[in-house]
Amino acid sequence: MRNSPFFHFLTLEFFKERKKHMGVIAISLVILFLLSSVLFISSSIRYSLEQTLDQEPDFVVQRIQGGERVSVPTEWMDRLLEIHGISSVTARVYGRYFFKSKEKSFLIVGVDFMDEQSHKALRTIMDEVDLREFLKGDNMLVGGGVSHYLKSHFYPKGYTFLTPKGAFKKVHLFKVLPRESNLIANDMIIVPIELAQEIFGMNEEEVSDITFNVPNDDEWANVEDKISSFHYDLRVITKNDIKKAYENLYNYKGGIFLILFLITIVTFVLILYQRYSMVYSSERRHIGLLRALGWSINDVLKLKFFETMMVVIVAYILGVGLAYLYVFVLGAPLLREIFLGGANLHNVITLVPVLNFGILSSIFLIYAVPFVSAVLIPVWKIAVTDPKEAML
Amino acid sequence: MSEILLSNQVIVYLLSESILFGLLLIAFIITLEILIKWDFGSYSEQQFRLERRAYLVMTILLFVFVVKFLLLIYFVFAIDSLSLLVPGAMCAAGVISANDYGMLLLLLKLLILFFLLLWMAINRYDLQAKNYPLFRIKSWLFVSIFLVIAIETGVDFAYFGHIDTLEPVNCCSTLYGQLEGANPLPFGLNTMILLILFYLLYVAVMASALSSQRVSFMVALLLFVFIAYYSVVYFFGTYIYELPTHNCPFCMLQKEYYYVGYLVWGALFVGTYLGLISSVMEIGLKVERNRERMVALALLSIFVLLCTGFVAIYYLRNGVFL
Amino acid sequence: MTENAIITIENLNKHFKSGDLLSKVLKDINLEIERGECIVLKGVSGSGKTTLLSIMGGLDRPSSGKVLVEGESISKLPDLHISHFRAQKIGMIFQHFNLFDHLTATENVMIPLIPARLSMDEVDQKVHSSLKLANISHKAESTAGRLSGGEKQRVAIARALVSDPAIILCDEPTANLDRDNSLKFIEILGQLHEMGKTIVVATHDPLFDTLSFANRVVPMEDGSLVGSISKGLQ
Amino acid sequence: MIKPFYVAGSLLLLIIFSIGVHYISGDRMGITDRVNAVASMTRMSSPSFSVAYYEPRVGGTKIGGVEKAVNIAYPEMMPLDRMDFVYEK
Repeated sequence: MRNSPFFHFLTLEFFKERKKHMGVIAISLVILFLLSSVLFISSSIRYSLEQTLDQEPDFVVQRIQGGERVSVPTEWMDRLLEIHGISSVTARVYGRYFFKSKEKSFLIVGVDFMDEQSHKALRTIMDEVDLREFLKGDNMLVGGGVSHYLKSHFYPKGYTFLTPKGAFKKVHLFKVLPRESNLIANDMIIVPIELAQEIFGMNEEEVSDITFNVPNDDEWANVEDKISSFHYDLRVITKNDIKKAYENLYNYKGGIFLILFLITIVTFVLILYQRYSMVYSSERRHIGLLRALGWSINDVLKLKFFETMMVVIVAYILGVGLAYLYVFVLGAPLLREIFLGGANLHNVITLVPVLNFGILSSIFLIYAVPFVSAVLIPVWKIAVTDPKEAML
Repeated sequence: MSEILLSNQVIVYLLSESILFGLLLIAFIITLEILIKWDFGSYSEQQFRLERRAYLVMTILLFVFVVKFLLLIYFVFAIDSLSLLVPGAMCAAGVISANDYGMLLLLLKLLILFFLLLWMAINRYDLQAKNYPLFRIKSWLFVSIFLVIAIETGVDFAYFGHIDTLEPVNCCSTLYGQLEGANPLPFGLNTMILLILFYLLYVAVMASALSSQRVSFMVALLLFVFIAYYSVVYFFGTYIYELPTHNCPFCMLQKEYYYVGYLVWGALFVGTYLGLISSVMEIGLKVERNRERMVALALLSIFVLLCTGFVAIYYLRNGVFL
Repeated sequence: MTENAIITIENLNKHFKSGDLLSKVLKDINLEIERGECIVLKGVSGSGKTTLLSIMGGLDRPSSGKVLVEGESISKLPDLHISHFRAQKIGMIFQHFNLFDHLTATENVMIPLIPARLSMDEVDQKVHSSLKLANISHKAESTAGRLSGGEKQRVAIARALVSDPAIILCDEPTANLDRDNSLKFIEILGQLHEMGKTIVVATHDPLFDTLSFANRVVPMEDGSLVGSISKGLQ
Repeated sequence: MIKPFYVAGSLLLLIIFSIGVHYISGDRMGITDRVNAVASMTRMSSPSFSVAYYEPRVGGTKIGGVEKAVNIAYPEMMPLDRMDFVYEK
């Protein structure tokens, strides 16, 4: 390449005529930046959520009445334990606690801190937490959003919950969960399982639902069948359902955006077509001269093709690079609100950098294919310029 | 709107395919005009205009070829990532078989790439001659390519529009696995004979190419692709996966196997394409195409070495065959 | 057709259609140019000199008739071949110099060599010797737009010579030059003639009437050749 | 190729390079581990998107009809017109 007169001329021309390309690069940059930012954010969130799937139980058993989830009696757990191939049957207690006037809600989750797994996890989340101290009184761990909300509503030390039975339950704010876990813990309140039952007005024989694992993948369908016939008001949810829900979530916001984005792309294509037709018609004499000096149509096509590719690649690298900086270094201010929403507790999440072939190639294709297609006909038109133009 | 059509990769893919189709439509109209009005001996302005427009057809086809090639890789990749949405699918095999259009689409894609490559080979030769001797052949070839691509674009939409995200599909172990007693190999071959055929045909391809036996080269090549496909799925693949029961042409495209499938299938198909094109050009048009043939032989050799290498490495590491 | 002919033109016609109006620019031209000849096409502007020159150089196509260069018809070649022909056989010198003003002299001269896929060293060497031949090496790295008219013309000559063509076609080469520079240009043209190049000059400049080394002066009028004044080969 | 072009090219390479460095050296695991630990402790990974209680937690799972406030991870229950839901098999 270094030793090729063609590339010498190409870069020379490109550089001397750089003003002509700046406009196109600028428009491309805006489009690429927007597109990449949105895709980066959505795929980063999806990545983080998919990572958590490994921690999720394989199966969840819930009880349905009138289309609503209701409490499950703990005796179901014993019946589940009788089935072969099922392990780590655990009860969960969780639910939303509403501030009716403000339409805000917390997710209260009861955790059995005696459990080995929970114990270990707690130490990963926070280095210094004295579990004995925590379990001594009515204490809670809260997510960043909850802590912020409580503080701004003058509850810096704790909160008094109103149980369905009409009693008040005062719970002391023990510690705030780290900011990095905001993606799932922002509106979460973690309390010991008995306390959660109390807040939700459940008795000790009731839990929200039951989870269990089936280590052998081949048994999944089998187990699902068996449990479904257990009880008529029972619903079984598998990990795959959750996986699919995440996939949809990602596709939903990203996909709707992409479809809206198509309109932008069409406009972009029209602008490009116009602009290149104009730029090239001013180059007619120029190209006619090249043709008169012995350049064939193929040579001019090659020149223009490389010129276009250079614009495409320069804009692509700059656009994606800028989006990377904006999303993963600066944390995507403003734009991330589209994904997080603003109706409930305000959330500030830390995005994990995610780059992969899927995103990068999607961005490239959706940008470069319309781009080059728009330029193709103007390029051809200029390439077949008659050499006699040079004589005029 | 179905969840499938909201998937980013599907949107990007369908958009690209539609744009290409639009460009091809322009090229198609020009080609029809050329076929009707072309008169090379004429000095009329119209003839010169047609000669210039033929360059537009060439430009469009070149672009379409490059993008279609990239899109094939992207398509396989997109299908692979859809396997999360389609219940039961573990890899692209399940998603491809989610409805009747999938396999047809994949075959059409491979066919279209071959014919586009052939078109470009003919075009190159045609442009270098002094009187466009092959313009009718290449124009008719393009007309047929266009019709196939029109079908392909239709099948694209039909395929992605009809993937059911509730109905479970089969995964690759059911699609390609040996069911009890049933032999998936063609002509009732067993693995041993399949392997012998595989290496024999490879030798036949090399020998006929090097001794310039054009017809037998083509025949050997076609047989080789056919046998190679089954050999990879039912024998060499198991060494890539290191699992004797894992028969699947798609799983090797995944990250777990370092995307080696793209190399394996790429070398096989591109090698075959080039080999076939060189022999079609030589038999049909009496043009020497040594360079293409040599590249084809190199790619096929890489393919065979790669396949054999997986077996050899497995044997060296574990001391046994699967 | 004599054996030594490098360009043979037979019954050449060229007309342009604008709307329903058919304007005949060249009418039934027959001309034979021998290898090493220097010919001056003389005529007022609009007499068809430039069009004839373009057709000889493969820049334009005739409406009917034959143009043979070294025995081969160029009037109906596909683009790849006619471009190759222009690059290899023809050196063009234009009325307005037609340089790329933003490039340097060296870069301008390089342009005809680019399609030939030579290495950079070969190109450098050819450009260098061509600039030297046109006596403009001292301005090799100057931007073309900053050169004077005479210097521009010499860069244009260097560019025409760089691929060592057999035929040099000049279209009104002195129209934009003062008398001094015109004479210098003619001097270089004389050198080229001595080198054995076939030269065709289309001009209405009276300076060329007394050109010592011109073999023939061919007057043109309204698209036709009207006789020719032959001076005989020297 | 000309010199300014090398400069521009190396600038672009620098951008790619610094993205690569940031990508590799970033604290990916720290963030993921913490999120995972919360999921592991609570045995649920409900993304806390800031949605109102009447909004669906997962987009597009149900179109038309009233959306219920359910946990994001758990899709709407199956339609009531399916009899196999009412009767035990």
